[in-house]
Amino acid sequence: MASKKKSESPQTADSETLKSLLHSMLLQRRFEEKVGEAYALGKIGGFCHLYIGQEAVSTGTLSMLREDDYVITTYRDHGQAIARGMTPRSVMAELFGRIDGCSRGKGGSMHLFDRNLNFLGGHGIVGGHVPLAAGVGFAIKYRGGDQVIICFMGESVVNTGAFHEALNMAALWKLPCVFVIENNKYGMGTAVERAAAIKDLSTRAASYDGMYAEHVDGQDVMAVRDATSRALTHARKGQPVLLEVRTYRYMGHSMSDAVSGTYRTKAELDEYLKRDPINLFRAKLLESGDLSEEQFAAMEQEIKAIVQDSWDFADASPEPPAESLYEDVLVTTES
Amino acid sequence: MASKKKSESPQTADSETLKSLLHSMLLQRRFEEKVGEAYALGKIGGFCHLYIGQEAVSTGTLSMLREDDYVITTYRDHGQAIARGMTPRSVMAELFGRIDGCSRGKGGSMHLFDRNLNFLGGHGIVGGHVPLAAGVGFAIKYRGGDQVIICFMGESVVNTGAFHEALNMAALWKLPCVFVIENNKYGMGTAVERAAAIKDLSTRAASYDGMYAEHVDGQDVMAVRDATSRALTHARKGQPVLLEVRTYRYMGHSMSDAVSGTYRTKAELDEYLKRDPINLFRAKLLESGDLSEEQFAAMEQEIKAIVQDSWDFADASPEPPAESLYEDVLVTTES
Amino acid sequence: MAVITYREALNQALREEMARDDRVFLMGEEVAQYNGAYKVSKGLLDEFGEMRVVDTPITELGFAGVGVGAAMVGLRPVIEFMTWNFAVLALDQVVNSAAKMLYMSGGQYPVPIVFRGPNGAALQLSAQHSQAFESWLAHIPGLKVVTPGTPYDAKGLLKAAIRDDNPVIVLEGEMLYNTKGEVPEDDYIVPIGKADLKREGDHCSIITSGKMVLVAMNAADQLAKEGIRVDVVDLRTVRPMDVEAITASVRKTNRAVVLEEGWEIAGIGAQVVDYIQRECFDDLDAPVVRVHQADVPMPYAKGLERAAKPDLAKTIAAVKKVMYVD
Amino acid sequence: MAVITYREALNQALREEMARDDRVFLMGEEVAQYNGAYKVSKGLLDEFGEMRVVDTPITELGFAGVGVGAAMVGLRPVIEFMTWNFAVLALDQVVNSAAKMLYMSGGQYPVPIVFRGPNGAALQLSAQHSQAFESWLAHIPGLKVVTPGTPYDAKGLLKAAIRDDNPVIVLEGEMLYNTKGEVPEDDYIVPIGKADLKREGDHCSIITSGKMVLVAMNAADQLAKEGIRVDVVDLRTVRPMDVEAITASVRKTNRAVVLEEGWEIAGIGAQVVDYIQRECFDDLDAPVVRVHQADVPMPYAKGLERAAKPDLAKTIAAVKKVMYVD
Ligand SMILES: Cc1ncc(C[n+]2csc(CCOP(=O)(O)OP(=O)(O)O)c2C)c(N)n1
Ligand SMILES: Cc1ncc(C[n+]2csc(CCOP(=O)(O)OP(=O)(O)O)c2C)c(N)n1
Ligand SMILES: [Mg+2]
Ligand SMILES: [Mg+2]
Repeated sequence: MASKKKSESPQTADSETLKSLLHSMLLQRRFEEKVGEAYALGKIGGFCHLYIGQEAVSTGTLSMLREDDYVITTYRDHGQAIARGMTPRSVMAELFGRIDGCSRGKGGSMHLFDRNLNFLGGHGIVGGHVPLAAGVGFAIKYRGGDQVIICFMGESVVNTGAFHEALNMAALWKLPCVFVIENNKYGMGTAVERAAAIKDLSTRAASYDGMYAEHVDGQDVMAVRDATSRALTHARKGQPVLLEVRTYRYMGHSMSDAVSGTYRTKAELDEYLKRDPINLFRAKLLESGDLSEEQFAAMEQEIKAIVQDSWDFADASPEPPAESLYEDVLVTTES
Repeated sequence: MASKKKSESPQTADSETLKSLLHSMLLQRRFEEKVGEAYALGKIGGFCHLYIGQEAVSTGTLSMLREDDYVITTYRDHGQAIARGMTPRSVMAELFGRIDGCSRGKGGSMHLFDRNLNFLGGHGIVGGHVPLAAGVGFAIKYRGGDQVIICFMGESVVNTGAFHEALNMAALWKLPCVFVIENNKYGMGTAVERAAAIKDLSTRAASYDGMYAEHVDGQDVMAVRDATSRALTHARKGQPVLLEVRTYRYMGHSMSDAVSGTYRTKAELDEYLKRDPINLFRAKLLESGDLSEEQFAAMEQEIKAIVQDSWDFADASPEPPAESLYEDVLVTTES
Repeated sequence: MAVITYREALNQALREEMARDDRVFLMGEEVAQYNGAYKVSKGLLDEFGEMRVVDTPITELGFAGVGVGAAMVGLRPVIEFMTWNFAVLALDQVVNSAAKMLYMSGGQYPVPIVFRGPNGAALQLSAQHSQAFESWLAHIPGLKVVTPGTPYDAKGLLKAAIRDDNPVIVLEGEMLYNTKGEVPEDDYIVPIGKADLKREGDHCSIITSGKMVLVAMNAADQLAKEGIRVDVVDLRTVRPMDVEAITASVRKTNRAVVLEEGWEIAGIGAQVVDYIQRECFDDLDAPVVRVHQADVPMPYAKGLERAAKPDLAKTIAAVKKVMYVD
Repeated sequence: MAVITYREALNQALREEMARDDRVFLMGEEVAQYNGAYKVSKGLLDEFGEMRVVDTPITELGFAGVGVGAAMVGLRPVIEFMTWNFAVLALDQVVNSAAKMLYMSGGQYPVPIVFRGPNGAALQLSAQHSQAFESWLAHIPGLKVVTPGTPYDAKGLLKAAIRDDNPVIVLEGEMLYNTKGEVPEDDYIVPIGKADLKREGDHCSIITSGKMVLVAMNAADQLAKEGIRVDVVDLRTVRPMDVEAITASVRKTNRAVVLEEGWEIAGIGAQVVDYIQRECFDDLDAPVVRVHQADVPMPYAKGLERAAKPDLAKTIAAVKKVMYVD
């Protein structure tokens, strides 16, 4: 998994690393294509938000993270879960609502969690997880650790009160938080400029003295790694970071939203498809010689098998037993 | 009342206007001194937040406002209520919890309202009234009017989510709102720099493209008028304004908070007392010849009588009748 | 009468009231360009323009407050929450501004506002997206709370809500939007505060509202086959509640089941029970039985979710329990 | 045993638990330098330093979330709300994060956090500052909710809350902080979920909790003079509720008054009534009577406020009503 390749300089990445980055992105892509199929078949229910098009963000950022760092994100969490190293099996089983899912079938698509990977969940209330991230940053500082937390959010989040309150505290208390805005241009059907009274989102950091801010091309995984590397340097020293990553989602907001037609044109989508992060990176690696066509074909094959396996695994996993309904409401506590 | 002197240029104020400004400030001061007495005697209950020291803000801003403009503020609302033209009688009676109070005895110190003056109330939840102000701005725009709303707030408010959400919408929709931060350096016992991760509060406007921002000396009533004049010009054109007015409160946070000792020193307080807005302005008018010592003495006498009258009035006003407990919960509506 | 969906009924109510009174406007996330997350506002932007059908940023607290402010100075906002789950963020404005303004101001500032949107669970949306808040909202003086269960009631209650000079909460249901029913073409309102006896029977009363009305009606059908005749009292408004309608039914049947979508503890159903025991103490032949969501956050897995929700089977079982049959 | 105030009892609980476990910290507005808006945290900053006693900006939603985040990764935050009125702004974090995290994560992320502060009315603070939210909080699965009425219970329940691995809500009372009572020097806890029979009698049960315990005890004293002996069941915890304690008392007395600070509709008292009618249907000699705040926002004027609040006279009248005397 990409997360093993932690903390290397983005510039000196070797062939192995480069291929693992491509692998990570491609795995997310193929996995989610499969998720789309499963949803259509009714194997997956509820809200399901695909990450397709944004894979360079998850992979670029999380490939720079240490194992003991933390990650928290929104309901659009499949990509980051996989980039962080969660198994396609445990994610797919969760989406199928089965007992072997990462959240035992209780969370579903929007609430992927993995304690072993410090993956603090997908969260469903827009903005709600940003204060949680500040809290994790607070805990890191409290203990005197040098970890960081990366908090992913859609660009709509920068308008919420929760965002403002959390960033103010993060700056005031110098918390090791990297707030990553995945600016995919739309919050559901609302274009960013119809919701945020600010053009350059990362300049909202100006409201919080001492915060470091950048924006970066989110279709270029190496650029994202680069920016993340700088962000981590700042954050590990206790300087919070606001990093705007400019990307695009290729699918509808969720499985029940059309891909284009209402709030964006087919032409616009096509334009952005030209900068597919996976195609771009594959082409780059082919050109640099870090990857051969055969290697890529093999990678596709391998990933195809992984994804099919995750489906088979999920399909075979039992539904949560009836008694689990009342489990996990409270911990049994000894005081 | 000062509110009659609306919309004049702050620079060309005539003697009459200048004296009325002094009158307005002095009336607030003496009124609140009397409120302090009444509180000590148990005539007033609950929370009671005095405005003493900040009178140049209320008078400076509200003297520039038109009658058809709107005002909304926090629980620290006596000063603005009087500067806007509410009678000391109706305010004192409200503080005494009597039927002739501006809110019929139901609101108390924190909730002064006067519909005839478009005085939309004192509000008790920190930050809660800022979205209301944006809503009034929205209504003005909806109707195509050229009024504005002035929204007063303590400096703590700039950290709240409500502030951020409201300012974003005000900027996005170009609402005629003037957001006035009364930066009196403390939110209860918390110094501004321990709560806001930003030195220059008005720079938070940078998060909202198109918002106009300024800061101004809040102990100088003419400077406040000046800044308000500019603010109104912008706001009437639909450009929201963030105006930081730097002031100081001379009393404790509320009647139950010591004046100094815990979170601020006596020395600091003394330093700020040297810039008492009333003393400064009186001296200025005496020097310019717009006011004579005799006139000032007469003004003091007149105000003393007004304030005593407000007490007598309040004291004589009946308690709200028992049946009013169940009134004003809902309007009887015909549909 | 035309048979239309609950969604269309709401849409008609909005359209008619906006045409009737130009102070009425609709504001919320995705209500304009996107025609509503659940398409309730379809076509309204085209018809009324962007000043009256307003897309907001994702700032529930903020735009709820914008609505209250606008209402204070004479507009009549309809604020759509994409769902009531997100409205938790806005409750300060609902509870501390909208519900208290008239009182705090000694009667000077009415707040004629509607807060509406889908409440409760849909399908497999898991814990954060499947909450029914009628009990919370009904707890608050200064609000009215309506919970239409049919297209007819949805249109009539939303129209009444918009014309009401007080803050009115309209709790709709994602699972209801596609349900159909007869709705008159003419202008009509359903009065706020009046229950509706949706089915007559003399063996047992089912007292319910909102999304659960359909469940109760199904239960009534099923039970009728076994010879059990139930009254279905659709409260329609949970604040103020039509206590007379409840007691009239229970005095007739002597038995009651209270069916609600939300959680048990301090649920609106508990209040119904209180009214019944208070007013019909001597009429009751058995303790009142409640049906409600299991006392857990909503799980995602299909089977667990089904087990968590109040449903037909649980309602039938409750009626039989209260009748001491089986 | 030492006689100390409720405020001191809470202070001791905080001090002892912070000394016992260095993962415990206190966060909120004015808790550190100012020693607490109501001085509950007096001296703690000096003793534990600014990393463990943390002043926050006025951002209830934000710092509640900070607490939940810190709890997810192993700290044990105690979040003070200056009052629960302001906590309405934070409810999204309480309800959607704290209460659901364990469930949504399939058991992986417990949230050992305490949210505490004064609840309900003090004196003449008017509508926005005088609200009792126990019913709202008790409605939510995933939370525990305690409402100590005495210094002994305050210390013991707060200590239990801090040691609990779940989110626990502690509802205190501004009007209680100065009340005094015996509190042991030794380490002890009061178990969450256990009611306390604070007074024994056989004529009627008064079931109550929190600030109303004192009212109930006074009522018991007064009624005793008239020969009426009441049980006072102090619930102490309103979620999970000690139903057995309620039913044991009502089975003995056959009559019950339910006394709560908050509003009537879907109040916690309605739930108590439901438990009673469900479990003690055949034991009841009269309908249960409830005493609660008038169904209005709290007015400022002294006389109106007094009329709005549940009090001694109303409680005594309720007991007499349920006993059919006078
Ligand atoms: C507080 C809140 N309001 C509304 C919603 C409904 N909702 C879910 S996602 C979404 C759009 C979010 O857009 P963005 O933050 O840009 O993230 P993206 O979906 O583009 O990844 C909305 C409105 C919600 N989940 N929470
Ligand atoms: C949401 C909320 N949190 C806490 C409080 C308690 N409180 C009342 S005033 C205040 C300080 C506000 O300071 P500031 O905004 O600077 O205004 P000032 O009192 O200085 O005028 C606090 C914490 C409140 N009323 N509302
Ligand atoms: Mg987006
Ligand atoms: Mg201040």
